[in-house]
Amino acid sequence: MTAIAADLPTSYLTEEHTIASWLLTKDHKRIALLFFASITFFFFIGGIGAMLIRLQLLSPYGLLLQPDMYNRMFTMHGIVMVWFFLIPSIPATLGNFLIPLMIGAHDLAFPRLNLGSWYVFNLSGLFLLYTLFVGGVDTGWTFYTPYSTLFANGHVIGAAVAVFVNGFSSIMTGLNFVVTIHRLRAPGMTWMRLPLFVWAIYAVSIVMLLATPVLAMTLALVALERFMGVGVFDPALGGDPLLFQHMFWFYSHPAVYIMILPAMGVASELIACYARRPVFGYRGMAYAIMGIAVISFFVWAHHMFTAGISVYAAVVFSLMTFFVAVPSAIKVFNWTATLHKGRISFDAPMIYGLGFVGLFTIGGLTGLMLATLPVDVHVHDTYFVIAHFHYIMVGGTVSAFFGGLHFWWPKITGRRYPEMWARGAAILTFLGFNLTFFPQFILGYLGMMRRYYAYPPAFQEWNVLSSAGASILAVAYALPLFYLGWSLLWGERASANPWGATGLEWSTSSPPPKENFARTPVVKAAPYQYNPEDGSFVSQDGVAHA
Amino acid sequence: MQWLPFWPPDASNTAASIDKIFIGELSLSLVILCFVFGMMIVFGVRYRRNSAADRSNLVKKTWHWELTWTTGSLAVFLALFVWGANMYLWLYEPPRHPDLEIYVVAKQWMWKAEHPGGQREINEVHLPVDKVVRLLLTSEDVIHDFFVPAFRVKHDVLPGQYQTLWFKPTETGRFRLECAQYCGTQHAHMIGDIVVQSQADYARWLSQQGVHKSLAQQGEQLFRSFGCSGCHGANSTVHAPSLTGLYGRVVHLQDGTTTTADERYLRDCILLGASHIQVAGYPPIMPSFAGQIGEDDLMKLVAYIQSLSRQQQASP
Amino acid sequence: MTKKPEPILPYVIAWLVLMLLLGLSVLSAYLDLGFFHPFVNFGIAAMQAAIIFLVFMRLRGPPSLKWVFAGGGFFWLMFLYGLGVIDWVTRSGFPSQ
Amino acid sequence: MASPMRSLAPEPQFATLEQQTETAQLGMWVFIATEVMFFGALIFTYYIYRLIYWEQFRLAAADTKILLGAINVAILLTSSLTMVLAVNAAKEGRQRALLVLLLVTAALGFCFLGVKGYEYVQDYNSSTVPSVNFLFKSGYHSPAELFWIFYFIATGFHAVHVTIGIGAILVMSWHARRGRFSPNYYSPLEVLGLYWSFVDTVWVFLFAAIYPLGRAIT
Repeated sequence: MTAIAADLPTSYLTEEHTIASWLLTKDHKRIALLFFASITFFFFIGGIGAMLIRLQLLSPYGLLLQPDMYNRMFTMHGIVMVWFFLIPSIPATLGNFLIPLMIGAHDLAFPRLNLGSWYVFNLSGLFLLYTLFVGGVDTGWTFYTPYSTLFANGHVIGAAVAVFVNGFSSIMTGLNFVVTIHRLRAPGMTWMRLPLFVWAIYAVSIVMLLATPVLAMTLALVALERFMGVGVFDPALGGDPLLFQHMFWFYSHPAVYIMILPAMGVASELIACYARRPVFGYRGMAYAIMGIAVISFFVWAHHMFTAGISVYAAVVFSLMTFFVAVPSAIKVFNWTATLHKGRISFDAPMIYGLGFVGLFTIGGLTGLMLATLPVDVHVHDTYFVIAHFHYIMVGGTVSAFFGGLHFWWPKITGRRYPEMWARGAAILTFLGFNLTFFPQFILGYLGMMRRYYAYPPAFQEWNVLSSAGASILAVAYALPLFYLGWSLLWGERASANPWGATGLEWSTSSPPPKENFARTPVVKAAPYQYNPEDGSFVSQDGVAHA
Repeated sequence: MQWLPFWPPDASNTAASIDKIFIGELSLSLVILCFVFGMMIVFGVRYRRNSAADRSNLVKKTWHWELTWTTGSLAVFLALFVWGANMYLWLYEPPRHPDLEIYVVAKQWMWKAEHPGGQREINEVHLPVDKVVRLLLTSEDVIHDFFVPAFRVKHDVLPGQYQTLWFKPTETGRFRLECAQYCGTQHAHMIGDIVVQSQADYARWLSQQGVHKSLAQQGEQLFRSFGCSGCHGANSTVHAPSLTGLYGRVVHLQDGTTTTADERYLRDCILLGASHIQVAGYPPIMPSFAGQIGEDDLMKLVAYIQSLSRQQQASP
Repeated sequence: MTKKPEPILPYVIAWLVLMLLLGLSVLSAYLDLGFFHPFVNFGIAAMQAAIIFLVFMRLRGPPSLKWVFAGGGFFWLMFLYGLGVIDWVTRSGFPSQ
Repeated sequence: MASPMRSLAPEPQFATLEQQTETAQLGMWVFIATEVMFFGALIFTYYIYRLIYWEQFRLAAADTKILLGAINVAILLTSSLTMVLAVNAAKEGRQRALLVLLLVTAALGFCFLGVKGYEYVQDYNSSTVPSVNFLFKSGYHSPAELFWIFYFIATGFHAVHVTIGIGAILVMSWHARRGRFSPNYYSPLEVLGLYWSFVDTVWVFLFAAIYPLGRAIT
């Protein structure tokens, strides 16, 4: 990257060229790129797992992988994708890069901690890779006891340690964001002037801080039980396996919102910018984000409706789940309303953004079905659930991640990407995704179970369709690697504000200088002051643009 | 819905109810989906960048719109919740007096079922049509899940605990039984068949199994061989509660609380003994049988104690 | 530059009160309080924690935002404890005590 | 937390040194909130099991060494006092008092670990260490072992926190000896003091959970 950027004006990329200047950097922008490299690596590791799963399921008889191997494969896919890609995806890369820029700060509050977070993340990654090398783990990413503690034949302790250490990285990043957003906002940047992306990252950080320690303790208990042979979840001692599930989901349900909330933030930025219109109901959107973050903690046992919990507890958690759907519904309707009387252009990030809204809506509506107790009794642990959460996490989060990456690409690298290729990839993503996962809803209702390496032959047509979609999706996800890589070398130089967006990050040069802003900006305007009538806008530092 | 190429068979009273609520939600989702996608397309075309559409008088006050769709979705969600919760309580609350009780023990990777008459089968459960069936489920090792897609019911099967599940098959035929909770290497092969037969066929099948002792009789044998009858028997001099009529009754415990003597209670009493469950008015001398009785035998003992109550009901 | 020394006395008093509460806690071990035992034990612990937070950790004073985080963890635990326990107290008999 | 060791100028992202100091403190408070959740999750397992195995937990807890536990509470409470006095000494520029108080705090921390170790030996001698030499005494049933598992995991995690704290205090003592701190700059000490007192608070709660569950007067 250093050679590429050599002829650019002085920026964070060209400030220093040594390897040490990258590996020991305290600059949040460089750390964001380091994180980006790490999670890209893990995205493709997890992606290989997904491809093997889909190849295996082409045939009902499980011809490709032995059952034990298949179990290790979906476990690896789950662990890698959840903890090593989705959770850090938007916060640690785009969030790291953009939060100080968006609030007009020179850096995060604790730059050393930020760098430490990256090292801890990689350390946990090494633990995970070690676990995979010595044979992997076959518990599923949920580590359910007593299977994981007493019966599994994989390397449960290695995987648990990897996820435990990974939690520290989450906590360090979250702590940094919370303190930064509280203490380092530029003069005039009141809470109600924060871009929605900042709101989303703030909410996510709070969730990370409050939920991750519970997971850390839960997995520590699992690892200790496996190591010692006795433990607090052991049914032989009167331990309750459901206690593990309660504690696990107390983290892992909010973790779903750790994955989706930043995506909502990104989508809000994209839609407002390309519709050239203020976000419909900014306040409502901000409150909805916080509302989702809070209520997400009260719904965890909806993963356990058939697990043997008390029916009354199940009813309470079902009610809570319907409550958390309300702010999500508000967001969908507000995004749609933002398009009304806009001045809409369909650049690649906008296609990703609208794709996000569409896929999130489908994911959300099927989420309502899962919140309905008797329907969940039927489709729980079937492909219906698989399809539902892939619509949220892959259709939602990954689409928004790619959208955000394209949107801020000129800011990050100082180069434009090839627009036509990007639009092609965005459309391909949407189509491939639906082809992959929509058949799985049908399979699920028919009764195809998750984590089966072989299945009744009657389900084969739908599975073949799904695998075909997965290959399209793989192409759509690999394409950006090439054309974005191309743009690094030959892409057109980007101006400071190529999209005409209002955020503070666009008021500094592309790519930004090391200290972000020549002088600390003063915020004079609310975000998203676009005027669709003539396409003019007022950026947050108060400058009017024609 | 059988005419649809992607609809599972529905073969129980529970299936029809769950299909109803699912179809309701499916239709609602379609309406919302058409609305959202429709709006996105209409706005996208009408307000594309180069169109000359009027963009003046932008909605400034948004709160009443937001209030509309907030209360709207809240009302719809609450209605769905009430509908669902109501059905769930019916679905997961087994009837007190089922027509038939089947005892199921799951282990890696098979289903073992025992009929009240003592008939045993593996990975197959024969049932009569149009009878209310109640299952008593437990596991010998990890968590499994008893799932019959055609009946739309599933329930996790936990080690060290009893779970119950009920349904009434309404169609004869063979239906898939699956393990729905990931349980290890051969999880995908922990499958079996539910064979629903006409009541005459079922009776014939039962009689062909060559079983001479019912489950309760086998339990009675164990009751003696484990020495339970020494204290709980009719002629015992030890002050231990009589078990006749115990099942289903309310029990008063030493600490002042009460509990219902269901299968779980019986199981805990046998396994944990008096140190854990102390019945009011009796000395704490019941020993613990933890680690001495397998899940199969426990089920037989439970079946025996249940039968003591049924005899009493039959001859009041 | 030396600031006016801060008096030691309030800290020592706080320490004495903490010790007194510790004594109470040990004493409570030998009483039969039945159902209220955990309430007494954790009540004393909560008082001790409050004193440590307020005096030794100077919860009063800037930045006032630290109140939110100091209490936030405990507040959030209530949701885990409160919602979590619903399951066990209403479950039909695990174990049937 | 990230705070400058040498210069008295704030780091570039802060406007003033005061803002930096307060931010560092806030960071520690946020971290404490996560620690509350960490130990809170562990105590959640205890809370549920105590609820359903009330009598077994009381029986098992009666075999813990309450005297040693109480001595340890007293040691940690005292160390909290010396720690806060050390911070005050730094604030007032009394370098020698600062060093002495820091070392006393570290010494008390070592005392705590010593007593804890002695208690572990006693527990071993009375055969209550799960998976090593656990014996079911009269009245004990399987849930009693759950109590002892909780006991060792909770005290173990706490001891790790104490050890980290002692290490940090020793590092700070070294800096104090070299005169790093002044009335203008003592933020790392203040942050460390928060951590140390919090570890102390954790022990107060663990004491309440483990020792005084009701025991007969012997």
